[in-house]
Amino acid sequence: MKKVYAKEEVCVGCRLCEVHCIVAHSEYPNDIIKAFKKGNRPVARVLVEENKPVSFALQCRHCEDAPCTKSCITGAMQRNSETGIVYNQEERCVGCWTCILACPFGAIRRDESGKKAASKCDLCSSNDEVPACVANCPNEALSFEER
Amino acid sequence: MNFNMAVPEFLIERKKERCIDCKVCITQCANECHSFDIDEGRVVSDETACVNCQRCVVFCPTRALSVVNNPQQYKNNANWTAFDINTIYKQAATGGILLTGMGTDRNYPIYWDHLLLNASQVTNPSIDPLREPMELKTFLGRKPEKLVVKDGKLAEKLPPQLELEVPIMFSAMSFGSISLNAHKSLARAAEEVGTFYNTGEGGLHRDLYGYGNNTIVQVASGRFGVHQEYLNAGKAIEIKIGQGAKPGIGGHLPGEKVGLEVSLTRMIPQGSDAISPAPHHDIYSIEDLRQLIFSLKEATNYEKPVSVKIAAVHNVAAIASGIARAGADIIAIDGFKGGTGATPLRTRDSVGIPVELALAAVDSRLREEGIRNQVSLVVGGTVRNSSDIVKAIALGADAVYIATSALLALGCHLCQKCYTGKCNWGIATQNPNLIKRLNPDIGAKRAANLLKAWAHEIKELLGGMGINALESLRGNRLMLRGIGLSQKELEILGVVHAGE
Amino acid sequence: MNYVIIGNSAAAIGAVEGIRQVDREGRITIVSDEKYHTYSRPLISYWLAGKVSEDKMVYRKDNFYEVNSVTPILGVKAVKIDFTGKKVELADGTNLPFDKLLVAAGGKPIVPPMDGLDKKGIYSFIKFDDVKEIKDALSVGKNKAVVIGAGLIGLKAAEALNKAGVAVTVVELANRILPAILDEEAGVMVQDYLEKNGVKFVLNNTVSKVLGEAEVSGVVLQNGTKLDCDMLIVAIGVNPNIALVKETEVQVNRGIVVNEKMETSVYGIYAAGDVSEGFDIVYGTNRVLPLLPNAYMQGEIAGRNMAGAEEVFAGGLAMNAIGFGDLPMLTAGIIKPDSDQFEVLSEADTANKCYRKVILKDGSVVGYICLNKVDRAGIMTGLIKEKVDVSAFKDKLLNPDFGYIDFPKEFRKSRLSGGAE
Amino acid sequence: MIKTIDAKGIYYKQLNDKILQAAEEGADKIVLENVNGQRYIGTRVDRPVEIEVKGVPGNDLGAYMNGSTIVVRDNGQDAIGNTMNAGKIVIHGHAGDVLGYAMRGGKLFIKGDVGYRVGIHMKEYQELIPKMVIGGCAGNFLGEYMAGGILVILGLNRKPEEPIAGDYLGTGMHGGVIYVRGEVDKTMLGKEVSVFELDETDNKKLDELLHEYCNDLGIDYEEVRKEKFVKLIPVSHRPYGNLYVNC
Amino acid sequence: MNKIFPRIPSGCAISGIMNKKGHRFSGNDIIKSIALMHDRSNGLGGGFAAYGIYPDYPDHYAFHVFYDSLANRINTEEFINDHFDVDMSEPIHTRKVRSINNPPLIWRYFVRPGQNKLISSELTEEEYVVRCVMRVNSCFEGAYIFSSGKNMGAFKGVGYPEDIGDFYCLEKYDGYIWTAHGRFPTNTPGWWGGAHPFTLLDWSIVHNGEISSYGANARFLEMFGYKCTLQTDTEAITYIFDYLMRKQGLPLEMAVATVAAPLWKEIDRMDQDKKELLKALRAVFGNLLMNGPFSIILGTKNGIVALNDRIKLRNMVAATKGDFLYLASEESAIREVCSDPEHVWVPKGGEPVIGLLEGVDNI
Repeated sequence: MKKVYAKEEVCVGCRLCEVHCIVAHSEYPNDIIKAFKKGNRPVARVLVEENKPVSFALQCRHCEDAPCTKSCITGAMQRNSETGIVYNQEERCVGCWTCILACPFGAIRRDESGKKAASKCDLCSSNDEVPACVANCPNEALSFEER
Repeated sequence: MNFNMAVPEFLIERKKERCIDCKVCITQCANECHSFDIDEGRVVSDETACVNCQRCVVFCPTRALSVVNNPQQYKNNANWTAFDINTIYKQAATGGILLTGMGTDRNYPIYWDHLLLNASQVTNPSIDPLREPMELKTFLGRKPEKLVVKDGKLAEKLPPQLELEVPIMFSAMSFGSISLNAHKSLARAAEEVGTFYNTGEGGLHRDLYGYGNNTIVQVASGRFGVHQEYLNAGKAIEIKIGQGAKPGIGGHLPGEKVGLEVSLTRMIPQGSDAISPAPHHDIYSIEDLRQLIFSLKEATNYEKPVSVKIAAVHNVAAIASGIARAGADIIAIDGFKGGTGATPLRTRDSVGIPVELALAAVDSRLREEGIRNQVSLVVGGTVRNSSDIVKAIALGADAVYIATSALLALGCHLCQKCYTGKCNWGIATQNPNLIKRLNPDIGAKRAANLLKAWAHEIKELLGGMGINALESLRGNRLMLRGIGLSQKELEILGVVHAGE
Repeated sequence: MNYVIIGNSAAAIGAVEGIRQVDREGRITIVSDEKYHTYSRPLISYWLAGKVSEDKMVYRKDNFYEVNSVTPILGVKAVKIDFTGKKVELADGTNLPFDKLLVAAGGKPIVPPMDGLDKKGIYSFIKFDDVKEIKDALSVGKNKAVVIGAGLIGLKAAEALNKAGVAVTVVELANRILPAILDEEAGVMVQDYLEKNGVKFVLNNTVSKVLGEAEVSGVVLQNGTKLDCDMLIVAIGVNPNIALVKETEVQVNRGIVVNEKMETSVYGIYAAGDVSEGFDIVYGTNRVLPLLPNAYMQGEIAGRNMAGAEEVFAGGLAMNAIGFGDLPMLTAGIIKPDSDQFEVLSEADTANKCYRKVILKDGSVVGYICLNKVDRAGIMTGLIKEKVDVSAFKDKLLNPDFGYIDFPKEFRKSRLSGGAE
Repeated sequence: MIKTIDAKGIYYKQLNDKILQAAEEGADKIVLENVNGQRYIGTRVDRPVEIEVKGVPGNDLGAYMNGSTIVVRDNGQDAIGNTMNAGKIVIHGHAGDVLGYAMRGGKLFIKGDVGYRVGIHMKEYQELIPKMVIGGCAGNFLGEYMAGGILVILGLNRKPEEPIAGDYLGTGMHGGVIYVRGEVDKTMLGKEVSVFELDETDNKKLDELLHEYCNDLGIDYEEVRKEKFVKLIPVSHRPYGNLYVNC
Repeated sequence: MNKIFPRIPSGCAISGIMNKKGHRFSGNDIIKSIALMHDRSNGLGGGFAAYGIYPDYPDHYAFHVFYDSLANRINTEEFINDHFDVDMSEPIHTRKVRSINNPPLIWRYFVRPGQNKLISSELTEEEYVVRCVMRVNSCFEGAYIFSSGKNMGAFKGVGYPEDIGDFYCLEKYDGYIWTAHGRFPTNTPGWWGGAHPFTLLDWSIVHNGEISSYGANARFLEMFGYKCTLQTDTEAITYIFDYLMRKQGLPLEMAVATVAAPLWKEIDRMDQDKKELLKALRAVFGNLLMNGPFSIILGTKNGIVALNDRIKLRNMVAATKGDFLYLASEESAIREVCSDPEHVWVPKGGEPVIGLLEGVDNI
């Protein structure tokens, strides 16, 4: 499946991926300013790790054998067997954080902006369109591809 | 003393209603103009160190930022501009020579813009370059006086030639002055498009030996990184005598820019200054140049054309004639508006002549002497677009060198602070935090795009003139008309005025 | 192919999904003595606290059995396995023939011997029916509870009851709360937090006698202290529910003994989840690990093997995510080393209830505790599971933003270029 | 009614006056004897007459023609059927460059070889579909900029090794179809076209057209059909859509 | 006579007839042939070149000269006499034709280089003649040598070609090669020297089209002593052939491959030797590539070469019958004088049609 991959050699640490991830998952996916200034601002589902000069963005790897889905106590965390996308049905999530305990990439975050729920990359919901983080990376340090 | 008499050159304007405090600007400014004020809970800016590189402006996702010229730096004075005043404050405070980067920004005439091109109407057809063949292939190198053909075969091989698919090459910029990623970008673009990039005087990084078929290696007075393998690594060798941005003076790469990779490539100790002397100390006269040219040919088994690059100066035509006769295969002429990583301001702004006039004079002179075919002419120094190139070719150039245009393609915003090593666009820097800002994949694509776009445009212009091979434009000054030029200028350019 | 699964919780569901990854055709029958569509056991405390509604209790969606072509037989207990006849006998007298059988019968609450266990008002805290009963009790005005056991179940029960307005006292035999997953230092922090929220604790003690007539009215502790209460929750833990295989040819230890394919000593009979003794990577031996993630993974492997795949259970480890109010904690592996072969790194910020502790052995992480600051703890779980030699970046393990940035470049790149397989 | 005109030594203007006059007088067939080099034959006759040409007509034969039929018994010159709208031109010999330029409808049949830039910018418009069949071989730029219509090239009687069409075949093509009898050297193709097998609809169209062509020119249809055809169609209708960027 | 004026773009008609056995025939046919293409000219230029017309002076250079005035003639003749032995001089016979106005003085000289001057010049005889012709044409006010070959001559002027033929009484001349040109300049000072054909020594060129590469061609040629005083394409083409074939000694096909070079795409398909050769030709003589639309007929004493530009932007038809080779812009111009040719074909772009006299192996 197509996944997001980071090229740390060219990540400039600007964190625009985080900004655009927040926007894409906010109540105002087409308006950055409103996304940040109105309503609940969700957490970014991608996070930039940085220790200059090294930096890179990291998000869910959508593992085939995703430990988060197996650990999930409610069944909210699932992997779509057709698209391969691991996604969290937030309305079923109770915020127990077992998935955080299980994810070897540390790619799941606690979102307590609204209801307590695990928040993670959903590849912007499809495996066709380029996710917001990739589309908005100014230096092509993120790619969305099949490997 | 931190006190500074000069007022800031620029203002950073932050629209509060648009700023989302995402801190992207903070991450991107190597001059640390932006910071997060914890007490206020918002991002703030201080323009003192701002160089107007526009990095933060371009990166701001909400377009909340703008950097503008400070509108009222000093009391208006037609004679004393803010620029004049600031330079005096700086020199009074430090006692130093004013250093700057890139080409001159002063308002000198641009002859390209005073030349207009011809097009076909009725009496011959313009050619549609999208569908019909349109050939830009160009050979650089000495052409023999005679071609001997025996039994339908070439009896004597041609002297070595550089074969270009487009008449545009990337001009010399050294590794050191620009980053390895910048070099990689240009090398890959040259390979993709079928042309050449020039190593500049800083040697050739190991990673780039693979692009040898598209490389011109340069030998300058500092002879950095020059060795047998290096000389043989490219397709041609260029002796750099001078550079348009700083004719008559040498170069200086400060020790801070000489990190591990630069030191390995230049073959000098890490952290030491890399100084290129003003002259080659083995060339004090034209016959010495001949000696150097032939030593390089000898070292490379006479398999590579040797180019000699000079700055466009007053007697450039006579010098070029001498260089041709000294055995150079290519002469590169760098106009006085050419760029650089670092140059004394006063030299940059007041030494040399425009490349358009130099080119016309050199081409005419070589033709008068009947030796134009012995040498190829490459010109650079403010070649800004494809029509400049077409005009250069019509004036007599075989090909052009571009550098500033190439750097702009890579993201340069012409802030002219290359010499600080803090290039926010990751081009003119060796700082590991900054060099990764230029992604060579993107850089190569953009540089290649530029060449491809220009090649398309050149074809359009050629097609309009009813020409389908670039060699039919070369030196074809009938395709040019002058506008707004004096009789003397027209005479030097060898073109008639528009309307004639 | 006829698959029969005894049980309807995580291991059973894992098995169904495992079978269906390999075999889309075979018949699957699930037998459970509980009448509910598969639900999440850990959610019972959430339900009791009113945090989730009954419809959100489901572990898989309503159409799960249909989508996976499973015949559920719910509310009927499996009473016997006929190994030679290859069938399961149900309480209602019917027989279920099988080709492959999975025993995923789960655990049975441990109830220590004490006087007065015959009284009404004594509850376990394992099944949905348990909390339904408790809720009924609350609805008739009961408001004073004693919880025996300060483990995960006991504290979740205490928290839920506390939230429901019940005065709760937790009695724990050990010297600290959550003794299985926290050390003393962390235990104190959590205890302090819960006490501030109104839960009372009695440590180093246990109930010796239940008081009351027909209904519970109080308890007497080992040390003689008497506590008033109208409810007694027994939450000491569970034992494997091995009734069906006891004294059969299936080899049983504490739990059912399985091989690395989750197959019991009898061909075609598999076991998974709280009932079995699967492999523990940290301890390097088979043991009972009554945890939901573990149950699911064992079930899935068992299911795949039942359907003909050749899969090995890589092993589980103790790992727990638990939180009270806004105090989350994550722990995994060995958290309280018992010898000097272990190296312990720790950092505590008592004021903010932040505590991090990493236990290393032979250069690898074998356990950790993260209190409050829990983000990205899974990276550490991954290091434990894969036995990564962390010597090169050991000093970074406690960094507040410890992450892949701290890994050596090549290791990082190889990890990030794929997903965990 | 058949009318014969001797064109010997007559300037084209006068010749075309006579043709128009004959048509107006009701001739449905006009035979031109001794034609040599007179231009624009058939251009002015805006009605369905048949003009038979004996001799070599001049350039722009049938330019803008709108429904007449011209049969040339000899060779043709350049720019035949220029911007033709309807009608039919049959050339029994070879013909020159730029045939059927911007032809919008009608038919142009040539028995022999043709020169450069033939079928350039042929285009369809509503129900009008221009059709051209070339019996011999063609020079470079066949079907250049072609925007519609059907162009058939047969390469009959070609010498061994002689390419059926010159370089840049179909260059800039963005509509219509070219049927080529035999194989196509892909290095000679314009970059905007690709080679495909014929489908049923293609074969039907081709059959109909070739029957008429063979019938008009006395060619053995079966012989023509013996060899396999391929078709060239454009890859994109906007081949240069991405070439420009807004300034 | 003003010889320095801006270049005039023009379109045209051309025609050529040769007898391969060298049998001579009168100028009637060529006039008829070019006359048929009347509409391709506009009356501002026409001309002819004929080979084999001076059998009485086969080894003399036949100079055809235009003069503005008697004074200019005397002045120029002084130079000619000084550098050549003149064995015969006369005004060229013309007849009055209504449409031909204000002709210049037109003279003819049969000359041989003065031996002393030739020897002291250290030039070859041909180079000596060329230098002298260039000298007159560039330095002598009001004089222009428009034909300078042996046993051949150019006849040209301002008018339709058929009128020019009539004016020069060409029906009275017999030659084995005739070429003709009808000119359609878009703007002209009506200068006689500017008409085609253009000749130098034995070379003659008639040309249809416009060379977009003129500036590049001319500036290259100027490096080798050619003076492109006429600012016409035809002049430059003549010099290009002279340079490539006489000075460089390249065979005809190489000269053709230079002026109508194959496209790189085609060169890439060639075998290694040929590729290398053609690459060298383009690399070295790229400035001599003739760009833009053209069809030309090059005449020499040995035969004729017809050539189109490499992407064939101008038309050209060739035909043969018996010993005759016909070339013309339009097929009808051939049919006019040869109604039933044996073979008629349309040459491809850049593919020369070469007609050589029997027994001759190179132009």
